[in-house]
Amino acid sequence: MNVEMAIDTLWVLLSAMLVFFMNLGFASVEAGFARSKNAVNILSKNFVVFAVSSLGFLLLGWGLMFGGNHPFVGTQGLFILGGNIDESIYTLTANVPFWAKFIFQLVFCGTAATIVSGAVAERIKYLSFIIFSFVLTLLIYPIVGHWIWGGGFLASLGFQDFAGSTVVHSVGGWAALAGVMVLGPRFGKYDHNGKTKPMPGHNMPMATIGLFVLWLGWFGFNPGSTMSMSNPADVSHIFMTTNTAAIGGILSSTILSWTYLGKPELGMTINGCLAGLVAITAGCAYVDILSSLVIGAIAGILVVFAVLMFDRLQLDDPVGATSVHLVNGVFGTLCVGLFARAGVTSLSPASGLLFGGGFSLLGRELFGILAVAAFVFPSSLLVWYLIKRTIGIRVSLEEEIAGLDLGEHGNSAYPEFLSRKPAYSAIVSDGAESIRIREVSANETY
Amino acid sequence: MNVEMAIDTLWVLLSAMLVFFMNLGFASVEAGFARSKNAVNILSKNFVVFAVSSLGFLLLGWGLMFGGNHPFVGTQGLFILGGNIDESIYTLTANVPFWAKFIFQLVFCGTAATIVSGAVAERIKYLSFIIFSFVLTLLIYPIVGHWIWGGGFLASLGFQDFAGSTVVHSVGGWAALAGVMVLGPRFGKYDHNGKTKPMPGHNMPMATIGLFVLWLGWFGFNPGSTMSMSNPADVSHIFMTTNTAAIGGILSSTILSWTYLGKPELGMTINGCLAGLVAITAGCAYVDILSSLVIGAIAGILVVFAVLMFDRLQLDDPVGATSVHLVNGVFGTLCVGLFARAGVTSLSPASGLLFGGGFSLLGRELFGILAVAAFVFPSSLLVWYLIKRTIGIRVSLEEEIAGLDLGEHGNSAYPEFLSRKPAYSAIVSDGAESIRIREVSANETY
Amino acid sequence: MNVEMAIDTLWVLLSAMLVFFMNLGFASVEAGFARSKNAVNILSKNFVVFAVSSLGFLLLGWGLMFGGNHPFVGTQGLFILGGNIDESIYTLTANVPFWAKFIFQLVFCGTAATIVSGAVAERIKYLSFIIFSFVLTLLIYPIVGHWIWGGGFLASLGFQDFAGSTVVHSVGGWAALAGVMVLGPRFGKYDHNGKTKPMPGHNMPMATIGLFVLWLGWFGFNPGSTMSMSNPADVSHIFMTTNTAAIGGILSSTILSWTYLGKPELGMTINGCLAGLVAITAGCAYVDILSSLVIGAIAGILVVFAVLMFDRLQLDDPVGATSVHLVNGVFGTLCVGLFARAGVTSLSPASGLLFGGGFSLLGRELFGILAVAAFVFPSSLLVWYLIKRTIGIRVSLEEEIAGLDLGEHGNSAYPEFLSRKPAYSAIVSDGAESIRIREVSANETY
Amino acid sequence: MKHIKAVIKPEKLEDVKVALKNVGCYGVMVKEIEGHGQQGGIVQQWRGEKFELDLLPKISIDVVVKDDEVDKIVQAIISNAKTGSDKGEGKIFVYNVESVIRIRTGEEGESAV
Amino acid sequence: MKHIKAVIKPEKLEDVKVALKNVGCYGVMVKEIEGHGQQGGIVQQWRGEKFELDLLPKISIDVVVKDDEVDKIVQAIISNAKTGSDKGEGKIFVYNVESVIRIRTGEEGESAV
Amino acid sequence: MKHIKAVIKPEKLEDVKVALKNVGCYGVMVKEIEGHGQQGGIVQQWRGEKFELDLLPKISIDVVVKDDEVDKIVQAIISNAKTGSDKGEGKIFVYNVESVIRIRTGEEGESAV
Ligand SMILES: Nc1ncnc2c1ncn2[C@@H]1O[C@H](COP(=O)(O)OP(=O)(O)O)[C@@H](O)[C@H]1O
Ligand SMILES: Nc1ncnc2c1ncn2[C@@H]1O[C@H](COP(=O)(O)OP(=O)(O)O)[C@@H](O)[C@H]1O
Ligand SMILES: Nc1ncnc2c1ncn2[C@@H]1O[C@H](COP(=O)(O)OP(=O)(O)O)[C@@H](O)[C@H]1O
Repeated sequence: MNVEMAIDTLWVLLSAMLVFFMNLGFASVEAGFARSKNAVNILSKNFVVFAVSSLGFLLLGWGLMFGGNHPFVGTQGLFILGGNIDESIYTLTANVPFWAKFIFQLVFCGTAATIVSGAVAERIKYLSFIIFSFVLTLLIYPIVGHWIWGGGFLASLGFQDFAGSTVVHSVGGWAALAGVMVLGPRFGKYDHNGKTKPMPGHNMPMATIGLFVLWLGWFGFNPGSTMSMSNPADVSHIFMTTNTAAIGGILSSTILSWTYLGKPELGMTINGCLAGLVAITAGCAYVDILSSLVIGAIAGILVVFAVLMFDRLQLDDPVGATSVHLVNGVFGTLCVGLFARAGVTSLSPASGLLFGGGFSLLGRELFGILAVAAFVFPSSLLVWYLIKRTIGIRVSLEEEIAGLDLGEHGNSAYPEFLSRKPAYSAIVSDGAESIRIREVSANETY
Repeated sequence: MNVEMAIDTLWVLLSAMLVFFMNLGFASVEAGFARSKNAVNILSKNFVVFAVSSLGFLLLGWGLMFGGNHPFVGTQGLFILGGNIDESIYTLTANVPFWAKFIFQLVFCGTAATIVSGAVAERIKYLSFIIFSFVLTLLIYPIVGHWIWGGGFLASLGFQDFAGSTVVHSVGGWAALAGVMVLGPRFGKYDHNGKTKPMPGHNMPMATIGLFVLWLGWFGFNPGSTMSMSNPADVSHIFMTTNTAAIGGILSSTILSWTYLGKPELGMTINGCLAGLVAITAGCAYVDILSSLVIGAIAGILVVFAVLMFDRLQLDDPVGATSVHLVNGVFGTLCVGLFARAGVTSLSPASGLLFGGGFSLLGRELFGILAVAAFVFPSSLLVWYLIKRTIGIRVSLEEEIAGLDLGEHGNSAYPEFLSRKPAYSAIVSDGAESIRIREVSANETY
Repeated sequence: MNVEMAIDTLWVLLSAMLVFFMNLGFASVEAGFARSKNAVNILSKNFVVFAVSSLGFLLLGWGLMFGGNHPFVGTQGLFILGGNIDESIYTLTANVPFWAKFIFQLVFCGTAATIVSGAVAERIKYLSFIIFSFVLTLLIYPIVGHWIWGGGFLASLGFQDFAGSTVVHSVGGWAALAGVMVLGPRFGKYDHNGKTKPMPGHNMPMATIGLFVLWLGWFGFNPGSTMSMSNPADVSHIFMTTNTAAIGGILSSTILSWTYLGKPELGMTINGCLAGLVAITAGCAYVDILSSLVIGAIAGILVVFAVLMFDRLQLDDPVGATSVHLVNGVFGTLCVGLFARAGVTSLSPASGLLFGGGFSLLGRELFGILAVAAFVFPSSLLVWYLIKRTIGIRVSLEEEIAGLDLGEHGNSAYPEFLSRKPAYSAIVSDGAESIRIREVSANETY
Repeated sequence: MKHIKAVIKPEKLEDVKVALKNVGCYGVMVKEIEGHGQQGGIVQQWRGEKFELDLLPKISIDVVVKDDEVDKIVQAIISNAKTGSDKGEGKIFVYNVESVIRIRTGEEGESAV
Repeated sequence: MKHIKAVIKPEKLEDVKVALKNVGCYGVMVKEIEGHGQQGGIVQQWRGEKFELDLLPKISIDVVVKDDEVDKIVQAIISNAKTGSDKGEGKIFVYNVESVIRIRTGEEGESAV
Repeated sequence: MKHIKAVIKPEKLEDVKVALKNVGCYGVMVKEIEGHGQQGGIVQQWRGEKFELDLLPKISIDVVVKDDEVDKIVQAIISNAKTGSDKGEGKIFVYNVESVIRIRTGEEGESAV
């Protein structure tokens, strides 16, 4: 028995399972934060998206990401399905069998795609979402991944993103933001005075279950990104920074929600926890425990204001995915440049601004953030736009009002429960216009 | 430290936990697919069945399955509870401590019993189900298990079922089918023209949560069946075929449901995913990745037609357990004879028809399938029939209409939610007969 | 690679994740057993409590628990956040990196705090609960932990509690009982004839999901408490006793509920399973499999009577936390003195009364139980009382009637579902008094 | 015009609905209510404590019809709402309606029914 | 015969139900409604946005009784539905009923009440 | 006094509620009902089997008003409940109310409305 490989494989597969399990977490959080009439649709999206991502990553994504060390994109061994695999050409060099590496990378790719799902919820066509996810995981995500984790130009520059604040979360976040902009807000979300109409999530217990599963999954996401147990102290340290940032996010968002918004809202504290987790993802192996608490706490504050800001900008993101993943993905990556401390684990080569490393690392992080934004946001916009112009992107207003579950799936999430539709009252409370009139404007969004 | 044993034990226990966790998955899928008035009952069944299985397997099941290599049944060291255990007589020879082996086998046994639960849901007496489960795990499952995994005659013949498409899924499936036949359909499910009345599941989010948990559990079920990490590449390969078959099932069932049934129904795609997983279970260590995609995709199609077929035959299986586990358990076992490729992992000794192995393996697989069917189906029928003739098998019609939660448990799953009972309207819509009249016919089923 | 450390770390971190995941289990069971109007509050509590515990344990708790071997409290290396850590002074000596040890201990600490949450549900102020949890995990839990696991006087005496029936469960249980007494019962729970008004849990499926997660988590809790895989047979044995006690609890509580209470209530069998798990926690490494079945079965009976007894004493514990954790924490610890068998694992040094060890071990266990009770119960009473006298402990009667979700969080768990409020009818059915009159009495509790 | 309110067992809703259609009565309003009359309640238990829900689920089905259709419709309901049990079969109440207006057209009176 | 509809606070349902039984009125229909009268709404929040549910949960409890029982029953309701707060105590409405039919027996009129 | 019951589409509730307030009508009772009139049902499917929910969700909004306010209020409802579709816009029914009692004060008649 190759003992070291056995241990590393066990660890990588366990971590892959945990990250896979985050699909359940995202599905539950997103469905819980949406309205019941769209629950089946959201669940279906989160469910099919992993299938589609797996296919995309298997067909081409892996090759683009790890196929040789061209600065911008993988060019070797692109197609792995069916053929013989020459492991030596790939740039991912963990001490585990090929398919273990593949699966581990696959679940990360799937996560990026899942992030989009929540932001575009409650009005996107099922098919359009599937197509976008396929393109994202077949092309966009792998290219960025290549830059940073596959030996591309950002890796060469020394850009550091340990477990994917940028690679996974902000890629998903930029793609989501582009989708939100092309789609326009849900019908009735903002009245003509720009006032936001609250559309509370229909099932907070389900959202909370999802949160705990995500939190658990992050213990695979971050510590697992070592892809090895050869240095147990590193893994343990990363586990600890991950958890500490999460609690930082919970505590600060709870306090802020309590003092600034009046009450400690559950939805806000859930987002606070996720924000902390996203923010520590880049730096989990580079910062010390106290820093992770600080990073998490700031993230928990950022997310609250980000949610309010996106609503003010009338960028309607039903579950707060952009606030959590985009804003804190960017913030977390910057934190590497601020809080990194060389030597805090064996994986941490450089120090950030606050620990005597000067502006060098911070500059590189900033450059990476901008490079990724400059690629992912416009290319996502383009894909969304092409989808809109061809098969269409948004369900009809009738369908949106009746719910996507009926329209897209012919199903009802809870056919036996009597429900009021609080959304209805929000829809038309701003005066005398009829639905027909607004239907036009809904079609005109963007 | 015996490092190899430590690693293998860690892997076996982790896998056992994952398979154990499938109890939650089954409970959620089944309860979600049933009506709310029977939710407590289904949850209770899925909950108690693992207790009963554990007891049955501990009392006698283990011994019958692994106690020596008699061709038909284990005959040595039958009772393990309380006594001293002589490990040397058992035919399960993994490099892990006795109780780790036992637990791992136990959770598989429990899975077989859980499969039955969904098929007989919404009308079976709680006590009758408990008794059947006890017999199944005490006698029926271990005997078949012995034939295939315990050194019995099918093992000697070279029948191959790596992780249990036959041993677990089709055994559960045959037992379920027998139960469905002895029980008869739920009241009101088919009208006198033979038309099926839809009885939609009451909680699709819960069913989806269950699906993700089952999918996760399968990463213990299949890769874990190596019972060792000594060959990490094998384990990783199995992990990959498992996941790929699942996504094949999702994609094909989604497309079929969309094109053939009109919409991509969530319930159908959930069953498609499970079908892919069941179908790959036998061959996960024997086929390559592309084959696993094909197997999964066919399974996703089979399950859709199977669901429709069973309804046409008026075999009322509320959650589609027979379509998923029986049909695809059989199909998956056949696939070993078709798609196996010698050497694809170190565990794969022979090739199937499509990879140049000729009909030999296929013939053996077919023989095994028939042998198992010829034993499990009639013996289950007999047990169900005996239960029916003694303590009775079906709740009263009044209780069925009011729901088993009230009748069997005195509980209500959601006492605060107002619900319509869509079942009620289906019940009596076929004309003028009164409930009393139909009560007679309900007693006459089978 | 230090292989042994790598394996042990993997095992410890996996176990820590499983115990962490019990937060989801507790949240689901507790919220499911409560009324829908308080679901957000219970979820929030279970969610924030882990954050608060993490902070408390990080600030001071770890140091008090493991900082040197003073008999009563840790005195060295108290503050670990931010500073350099000198591992040599701590008394926890597992072969894993410092932060792995810390995390593993932290999740146990969090569990103790979570236990309290359920017992005080549906009437406690959010802030008051947070403060209590902070004190519990900063001071009370670590001190007891030091006595038993940190090299304190009970450890020296030979008191044995392998995985925490006393350290975790009865500490949480005593703290909960004190809280229940200071808080008084929920409004309307007992009428003036002392009759109990049933207040059924609003979501049994959620409670059952929680149960399965807790059961899974226990496979980290107990086997993981070896903190090492160096002896795989020990770990497997513990896994097996844990599972066997759980099924013993399910079976006996089901039978008892069926025969004694009329029907096999799901709520009772859930508590029966948890009772078996709590009871085996102390002795899981010391007793044989048959004994674990017996211990679990007795626990399943005890918990049923304990629930009835606490209601008779008008100690209102909405989820039965005291019956499960306190009663069976104590019982399970006593069982070590009764059922322990030296040598059953390599960790079991002494035999109990029933296995020829005489009264010595039993006496020590009893002493430990009393010592812990004598410290935790009064100190918790004091903390609760101080909270009551300063910021207050109980929400207003209006808020309690309308639900804590609205009052504490401004949220509603299921804003779209129409619900009846069965609680309302129970509240005022005992005659002619108006709510105002009772409001006074509610303020006068305790 | 008259308003006929029938309180029936939930399981007879479908039959009554069909019967109403057959006698030419297309507009209906259906509500889930809880009622008690002569029928006993449902016993449940929670942690060993038994309790009775004395209010049973019923369906209230309301139709507004022209004066001369009342008898026909009441008969149709009666003959389709019976389950054969001896309690809780329900009741029918008839009220006078002063006017009916169709929102879409604004038309009033019998033609709006 | 008269139809008495009382709109009350949910927490008084049990009291009113008992009181109705005490004055010999066995048949009731209970519905959950949402209403607003003079009482203010409930403030909630979602992601920092506050909103008011101006419709509050109320219980509508309906009984059909003989003409000479109306006063007694109205009194029973009034004295049991008060909570002592100054708003939202509810109202009672009385309607005329033209006929009542018991489905089980077909009998009509006061004896069917 | 009159009881006006309007059966409307759920999405118009808010408009109608506001309109009622504007014409000075503060007390309302709102119920979720299911109805069918001329509007078709919703098709769903379950495991390939299509089925129609012929009962559609509607809102019943009830107000009790003084006799001379009826017209004004009916007009307010009509002009605010229209969605512009050609079916299922709903109806308004008007009943006579014999008496109204305010529970809090016990006052009866028009002043209690
Ligand atoms: N006098 C009444 N006033 C209001 N509702 C009534 C009255 N009588 C019966 N009901 C309603 O009708 C339902 C059936 O009445 P019930 O007396 O059980 O029928 P039966 O007379 O056929 O036994 C009850 O549940 C109740 O909701
Ligand atoms: N004129 C009315 N028409 C219809 N419903 C009314 C009317 N007045 C009151 N209600 C109903 O009665 C409930 C209680 O009325 P409210 O005015 O709050 O009581 P009070 O007059 O005692 O303050 C309201 O929520 C509403 O549903
Ligand atoms: N005659 C009637 N009796 C009872 N309810 C009716 C009647 N006519 C209509 N309704 C109710 O009003 C709702 C709308 O009626 P509908 O006929 O669809 O409106 P429209 O005439 O504008 O098309 C229906 O869903 C039903 O609940």
